[in-house]
Amino acid sequence: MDNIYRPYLMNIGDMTDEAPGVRTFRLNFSNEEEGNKFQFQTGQFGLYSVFGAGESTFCIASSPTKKDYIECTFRQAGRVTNALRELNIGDTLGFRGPYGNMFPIEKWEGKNLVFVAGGIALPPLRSVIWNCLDLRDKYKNVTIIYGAKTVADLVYKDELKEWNARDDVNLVTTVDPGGETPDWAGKVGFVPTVVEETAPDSNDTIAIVCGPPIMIKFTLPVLEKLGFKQDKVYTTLENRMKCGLGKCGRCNIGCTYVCKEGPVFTAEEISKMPDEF
Amino acid sequence: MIEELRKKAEELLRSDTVKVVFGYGEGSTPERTRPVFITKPEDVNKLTWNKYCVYNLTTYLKRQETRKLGKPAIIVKGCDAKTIIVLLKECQIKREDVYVLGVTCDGVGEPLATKCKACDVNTPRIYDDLVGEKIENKEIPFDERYAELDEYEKLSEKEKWDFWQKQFAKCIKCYACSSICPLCFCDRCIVDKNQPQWIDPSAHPRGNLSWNVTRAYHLAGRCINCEECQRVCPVDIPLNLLNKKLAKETEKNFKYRSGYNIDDELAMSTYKEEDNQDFFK
Amino acid sequence: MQIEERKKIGYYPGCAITMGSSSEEYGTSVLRVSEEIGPELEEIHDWNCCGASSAHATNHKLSTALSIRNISLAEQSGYKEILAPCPMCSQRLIISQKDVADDEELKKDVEDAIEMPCDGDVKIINYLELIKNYCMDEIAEKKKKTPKDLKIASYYGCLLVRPPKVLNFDDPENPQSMDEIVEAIGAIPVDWEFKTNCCGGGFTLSRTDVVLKLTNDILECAADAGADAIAVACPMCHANLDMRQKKIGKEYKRKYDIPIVYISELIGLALDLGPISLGLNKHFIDTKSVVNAFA
Amino acid sequence: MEKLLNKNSFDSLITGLKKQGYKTIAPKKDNKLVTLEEIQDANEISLDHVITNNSIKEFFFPKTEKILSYTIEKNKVEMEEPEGFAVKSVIFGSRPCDAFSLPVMDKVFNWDCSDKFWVERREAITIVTVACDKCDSYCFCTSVGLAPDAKQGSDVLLTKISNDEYLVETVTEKGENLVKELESVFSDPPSGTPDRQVATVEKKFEIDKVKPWLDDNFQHNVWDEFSYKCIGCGACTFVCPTCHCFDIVDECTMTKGDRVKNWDGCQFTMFTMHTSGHNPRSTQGMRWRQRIMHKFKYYVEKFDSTLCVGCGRCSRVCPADMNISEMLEIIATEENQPVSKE
Amino acid sequence: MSETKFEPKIIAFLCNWCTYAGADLAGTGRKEYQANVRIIKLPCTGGIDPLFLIKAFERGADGILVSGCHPGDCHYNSGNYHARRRWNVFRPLLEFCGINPERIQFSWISAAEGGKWVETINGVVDAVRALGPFEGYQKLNTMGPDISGEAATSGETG
Amino acid sequence: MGKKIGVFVCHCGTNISATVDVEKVAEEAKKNNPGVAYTTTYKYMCSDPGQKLLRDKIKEEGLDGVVVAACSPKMHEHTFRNAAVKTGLNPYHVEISNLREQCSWVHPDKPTGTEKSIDLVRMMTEKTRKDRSLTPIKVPVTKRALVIGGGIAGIQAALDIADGGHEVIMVEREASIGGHMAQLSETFPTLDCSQCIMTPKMVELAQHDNIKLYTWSEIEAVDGYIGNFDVKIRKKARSVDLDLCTGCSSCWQVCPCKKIKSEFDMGLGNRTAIYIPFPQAIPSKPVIDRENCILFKDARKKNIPPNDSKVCRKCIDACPIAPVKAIDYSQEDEIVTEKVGAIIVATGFKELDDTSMYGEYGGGKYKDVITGLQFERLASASGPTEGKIERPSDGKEPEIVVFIQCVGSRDPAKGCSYCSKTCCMYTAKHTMLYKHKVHDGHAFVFYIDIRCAGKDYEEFSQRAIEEEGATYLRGRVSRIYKKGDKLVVLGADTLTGSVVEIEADMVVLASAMKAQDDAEKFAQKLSIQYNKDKFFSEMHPKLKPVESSSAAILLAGTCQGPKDIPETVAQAGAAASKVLALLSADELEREPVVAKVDRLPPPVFSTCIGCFYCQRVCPYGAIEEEDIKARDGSVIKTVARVNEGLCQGCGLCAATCRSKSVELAGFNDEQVYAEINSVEFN
Repeated sequence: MDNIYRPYLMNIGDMTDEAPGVRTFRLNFSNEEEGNKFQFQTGQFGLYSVFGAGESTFCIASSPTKKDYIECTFRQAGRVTNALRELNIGDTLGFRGPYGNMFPIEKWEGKNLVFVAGGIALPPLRSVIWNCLDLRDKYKNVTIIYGAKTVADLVYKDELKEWNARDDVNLVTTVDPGGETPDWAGKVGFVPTVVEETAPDSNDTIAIVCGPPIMIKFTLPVLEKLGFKQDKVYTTLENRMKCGLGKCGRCNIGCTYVCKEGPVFTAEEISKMPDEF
Repeated sequence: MIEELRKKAEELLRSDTVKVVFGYGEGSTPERTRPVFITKPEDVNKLTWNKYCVYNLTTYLKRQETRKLGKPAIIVKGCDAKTIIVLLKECQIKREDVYVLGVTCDGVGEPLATKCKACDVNTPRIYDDLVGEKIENKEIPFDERYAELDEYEKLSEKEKWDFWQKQFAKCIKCYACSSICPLCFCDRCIVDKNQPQWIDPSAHPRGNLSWNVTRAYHLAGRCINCEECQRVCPVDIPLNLLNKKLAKETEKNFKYRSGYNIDDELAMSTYKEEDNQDFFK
Repeated sequence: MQIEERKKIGYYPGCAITMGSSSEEYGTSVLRVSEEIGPELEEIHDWNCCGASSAHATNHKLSTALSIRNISLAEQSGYKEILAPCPMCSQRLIISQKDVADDEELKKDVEDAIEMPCDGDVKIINYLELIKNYCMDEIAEKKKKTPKDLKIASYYGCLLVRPPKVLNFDDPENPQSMDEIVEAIGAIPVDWEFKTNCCGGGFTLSRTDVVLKLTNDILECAADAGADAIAVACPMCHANLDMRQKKIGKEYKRKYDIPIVYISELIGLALDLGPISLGLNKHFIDTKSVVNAFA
Repeated sequence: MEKLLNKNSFDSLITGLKKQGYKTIAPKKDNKLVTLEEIQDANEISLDHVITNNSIKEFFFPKTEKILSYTIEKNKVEMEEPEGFAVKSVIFGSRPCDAFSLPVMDKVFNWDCSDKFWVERREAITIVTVACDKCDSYCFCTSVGLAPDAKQGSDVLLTKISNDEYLVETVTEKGENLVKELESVFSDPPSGTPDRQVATVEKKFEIDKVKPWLDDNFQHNVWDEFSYKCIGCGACTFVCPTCHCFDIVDECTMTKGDRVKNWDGCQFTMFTMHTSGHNPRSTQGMRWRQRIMHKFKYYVEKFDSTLCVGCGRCSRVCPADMNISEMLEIIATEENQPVSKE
Repeated sequence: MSETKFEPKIIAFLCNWCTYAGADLAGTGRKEYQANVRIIKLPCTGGIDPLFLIKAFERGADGILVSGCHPGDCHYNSGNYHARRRWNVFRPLLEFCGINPERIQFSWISAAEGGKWVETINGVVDAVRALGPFEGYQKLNTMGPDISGEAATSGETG
Repeated sequence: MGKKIGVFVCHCGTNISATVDVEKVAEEAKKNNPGVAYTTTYKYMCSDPGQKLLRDKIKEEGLDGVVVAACSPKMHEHTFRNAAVKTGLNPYHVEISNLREQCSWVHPDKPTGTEKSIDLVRMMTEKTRKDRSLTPIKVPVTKRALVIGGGIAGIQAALDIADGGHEVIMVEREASIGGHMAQLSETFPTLDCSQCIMTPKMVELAQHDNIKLYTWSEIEAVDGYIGNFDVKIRKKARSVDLDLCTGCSSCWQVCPCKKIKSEFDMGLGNRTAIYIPFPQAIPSKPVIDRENCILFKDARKKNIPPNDSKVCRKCIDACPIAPVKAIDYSQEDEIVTEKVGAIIVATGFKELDDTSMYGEYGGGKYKDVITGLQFERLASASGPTEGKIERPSDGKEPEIVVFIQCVGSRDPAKGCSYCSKTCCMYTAKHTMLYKHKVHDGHAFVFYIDIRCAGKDYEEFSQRAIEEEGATYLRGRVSRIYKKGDKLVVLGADTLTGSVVEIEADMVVLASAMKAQDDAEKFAQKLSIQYNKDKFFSEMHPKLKPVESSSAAILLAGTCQGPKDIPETVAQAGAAASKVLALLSADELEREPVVAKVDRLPPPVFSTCIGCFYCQRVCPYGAIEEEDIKARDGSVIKTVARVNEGLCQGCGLCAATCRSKSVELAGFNDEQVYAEINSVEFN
């Protein structure tokens, strides 16, 4: 009987610093066939562990379409993320997953997509954005609205440039008032207000929203005002999870186990949950 | 006694000097009482007083939920009143924020709790109002107060180690001992600090030893020997022996008894030139 | 004032000053004076030689055992203090006590040898200490005769004050205790330089020339300082200064006629005790001048 | 099949088990408390208690357990699976409520993927339950659909029929094999229907009234009022046979370490504390609500079985006398106050 | 740990101003002493927390030395006084739990006492060697977290 | 990127590599220690090329953590940290493993030494991984210096600092500055008169407008830290108003009591109750000796205020100053507080005058047995005998004078084992002065060894023997006793193996140079270290001779140990230059090793629970209370906050805090835990 808590051994292929305290790892499987056998869906998450420090939960930031590696982005905060910060290229860390459900991208085929992300919450959306862009023709027009506190806090700066350059993607980036630098070309304002201005027409459009709780709290009503029905709005919850397998009883909001039935939920499902997150 | 308590509680609530009364109510069995929080004058008859009121109610001064209920009147026995003195000295409460309703007591617990066998605080040493007639506090000599330790101190080193290892092995790290203790009021306890993790959270012998030793040490010169930690331990570890040993050493070396005198300095926060140093080479 | 029963302390005469010995006059004067003032002296029963002679030069353990035996005897008969007027004895007893206290092994050997325990918390005192500690007021009180301008040079010799760290009695360079006693009995203590110079001690027979030189220096210095007599508290000093004074005078062409008296004899005279009972007739240099001064 | 077991043949039972390579765990008196411990010989067994202080959960889901060990070389890591944790043993003298907790917990430990540490131990350990012949005011197994002589979860059920004879009923095939293995110890079943001395546990509340109230009373001031006296320790969750929450931490020196699964409890403040300091369940009332909801609503919705076997341990051990059956009585009886939003 | 001859492992928590300088002085004086000690430098004995000692024992130390300035000489005036008060209470607690107090030694060594440092550290090493390895604590490590189900509550003796 | 650590193992010539296999240590570090990216060994890491290697490798390898395994951090921690700063690396990522003093020098067996070194290096690499960048704390500097002691050391230091453009406050205990040097007649080796070379400096000091002089004053208390000392000075009551008095000397001429022993003349001469110590005194204004003045004694006896006693008012009457008299009996002690940035301790020495210790030399009984300084007073023109050598007993000119060396020095039996360094020279000088003044007199000197090691010193002492004809006898004097009006000196001459007996007229003892009586209490007041002879200890015998163990407190002159005037002046100059360096910066950089109470985002704000144990144990009162307020102004919780300026980094609060909410930078929890964790025992 195999041990469900046993992580894959990964080593760090590459790392890039996205913003102060935020870093992205590109992980390759130490063991080849494990790597080849490994599959995951966009929107799923995993538990990354530093041996000696512990495990921590964040999403798989790369798209399933990219085969031989997975990426993850984390901000230096607690014990495990500090330990991750101390790792160098070539070091070994553990990864358990993939867990949780996925963004139902098949259901969105033929529809417009609008991605709304705030601050450090772009990584979960990045996975699904790249997934959709790799199957670009399946979707009508794609809008990305991404805001952060300051210009320096914007993550995946080079990919933002790439998306901006593409003509089949409409990228809107904004920074909170006061966070802009002299040569900042994007918008200035909080994400909810920018969404109100630049969001595409709501019919036949799927909205995918992800950000800190206060951003979610103000963005959902705006989308509703713009006509997005609750079942057309998807989000992913980064709740505190420990085992990722529904055993440790940590991640429940009401009777929903975020690690089993989430982390991707529709706004409708969220509204039914008790206010406990 | 009960009538007097209820009358006084009702007065306090009606005159709005306090918002809530922390008292003892019937428990789920006749031999048990539980803490009750009376906010409305008409509920005062829930209060009771008998020899099963072992609970140290001052522990609710540290919890945010019960603090939000407003200025409390706390029913305290002599031993519990000592906690008030320590909490005042450690800036956790202000004297005007607490109404101390003292009760004279000649022993609680069935069979009689060990702390009551050598009790010298039948009448609380600090109170705003007293229920029950004053009993003269006896002067109990040093050895009698710490008699309970003698049999353990006589053990050989190996016997001591084996005894405590057997006890600590039972520990399940439920932290009832530190949650019940009125003087364990750190929001984030040292056990919860994981950068670095000084004390292993796991309940194996190594983690249990470092937890129990550290918990006892952090109460050195502070613990007032209310024996709640020992009462609430689900696996029945004699925790108060550790605290009593530290209290004995503090009194022997620094002539300091915790919770007896409001103005002398806390034992572990000061020093004297002539402190004992015979074990220094 | 109710006279409380007089304090008893052990008396250890030692070979030099006991009855029938060469300097017995020191012993007799001490006993005679003690009948009048100060604590009662009780001779230690069955005392033996203190090991001061050649013993301590040849066999350290033997000399220590000899001394310790005396102390144990005194201890067993209940004395808290022992008077040893002769400085050679008091020094030996004190040093043995210290050696035994410092060396566990030696203690065991000595205890085996003398078959007696030696816890050794008995205090050994010399004659000057006895007078200083117990008799100063009594002298002032019972003094009958005061000498007329009798100038006395008090000579301590070596063993009373040296080695200072062990004996720690008075100031080893400039002792005053005998001078104070001399003053107490009304004589005039002379300030002179050779209070603690060595008188040649044991070389009196083997190197008489050296002894003559040293004793001459002492006598010369005392004479220059105008002393009428020299007070001593040690049989050896007395012998060297008293016995050879004529020979010294011949050798160094200077006529000395300085009587050498024991401090106990002086006290005796002050208490108006008979000179004969004090043994003043047993000196080489006639002590008449001193006796008359007290007339 | 049915058999008879005489008290004074416990010895041969234990030695028989030992011969068969079983490790025996039985209730043992340890000054004030009776705890389930490994025993060597029969006279250590004591059965005249109401319920053991610790539950049998400890032998399937221990308070601390190595789930992985590894050695670290500069930046290379080798992992190693722990073995030998599942030891063939027999738990003799567990209570029906404890035994029933196993099938209940099987559901969560096998939900979608199986926790090998739980499953392998379940296979290795055989449960011999002794029906309760006495109970106290804390027991409320009958209120959650159980009985003092319930069979679910046990492999063999012993019921006292006289003061030193027990009726043996095998429940599962595993139980039967065990009885067959130790044929000699048992004797033929008593003829006729023996009067089984079983305690009577009065019913305190209607279980099926609980869930409907919970469904629409997420916000209710009873949660806060009832839990003022709770001091937020983990005693109730750790002694509870059906609490299965755990935490995973790493403990290591420079060169080798272990990943360890420890008991954790929803009553601790730190249980849901985010690293940022945000805590979805910041007050004790919320945590107390989570405990009740998880046992009587969420688990029922997920696995349609109540995550509580009514053993009453949590009420016995609670320092503040938070009696869970009392809470459920309040919930299940009609005259609850109307919904009051805090 | 090869079982040839037991070599005690000592951790020393030294105050930077006095004992650490005293140890340096022993160095400049080329005064040899046994190499079993590993020195951890802290600004003052007042800054040494009993938690350090527990962690040191957990990591396999057989003996611990805590040493700093003589009372009155502390560079920070009262650091060593507070430390002394702390150890006056912590040491009997460990003794009460069955840890031999000889395994933790305390001393005052000034910056001028290189010789005393050598004496003290040799004394500690010899004393702990006589006591032998600290099995009690090291067994805790071996028993470690792998006491899974079977020994959970049986509490084998130490 | 994670931490990239460079390990530099130093051979230290052969000091380390002789008993530690440095190559193996470097190699093991690279192989086993996580985070180590680069290792090397070098012969002399502290040398210029060594430091260059360090700087280059930091740049080339992009290191952000450095472990130098070499000598004690007390020697070169600053050197290597400064080297790192030059490459832009924060200095607090550089740690030192002490392989020399605490390993190679004390463990001769190579395998053991190597194994221990590997452990020591691993401990430091683990600590370095947890190092955080710290920026030095900027602290304002009070641009003033305090000089304690007005001897030549203090004067020189004060002048140098004042000339450097900074204010100096000098505190002198006696009525005038000058110290012991003013008491000397001529000074070796040039025999120029001490008054001539010193008085100009004293006058320059008095007139220097950067120097504020407190005489007849003592240090009451010193608080604060580098750059910000608060010094309480007790101005003892002088009974003379310094501003009004012109020093016209009318008062001390009429003073009736003339028989008071003058301390300045070492008891040989007398002085009046209202007096100036010596003619060239600075300030040349008198002070009333309240112990011996009749008026004060009377006031004390009658227990009335001094002003009311009418017993003797000669001095006040004689005072010409009008309208207000310069003399004021009711003057009281006054405590003045001064803020200074640095302190120079120049409190000087005390000559051994406790002759009772030497009973064999008469124990103070013989007037003609005098000490070195007393002979200086005899020989000095401004002395009691205007330079004529006269015996104190009867004023006769001594024909034979015996000088005895090492009285109280090099004599462990009398509790003083060190050599006072200057006596050989000043005794040679004394013989010359004596021969110049008493041509047919004869000088004998009993000595153990002649230690004249300075420049022109050996020639000076040979001149005393060959030209001036002093007889040097190698041996100690066993006894001195009076014979008639002669002093018989019994000694030995070990070269000829004979006993020597000299009938001398006068004996001069070359007494030892001892620390001041109150040196120990004074050191504890400033919390600086001192040795067993109560001389103040320097930070490092070779490399930091003038710095004390406390930052910004410098030592100069004989308070740090026996030395002669040239060395004292050199040290004074060195101390002054260090102070000038310190005061040159507007802001002072202080070691950022200070404590910090953690701060977290809302809703927690801080794990500190506000029990304030830390505040009670902090010796510097560096911990304050801070109310954390909600937006509406209500106080959420009161927590502790460390005042970085006052915190000295002792770590007491961190060890006392039960929830470990306060940590000491540089020795925080993670670092200490890493060190303990790295000691790989099991």
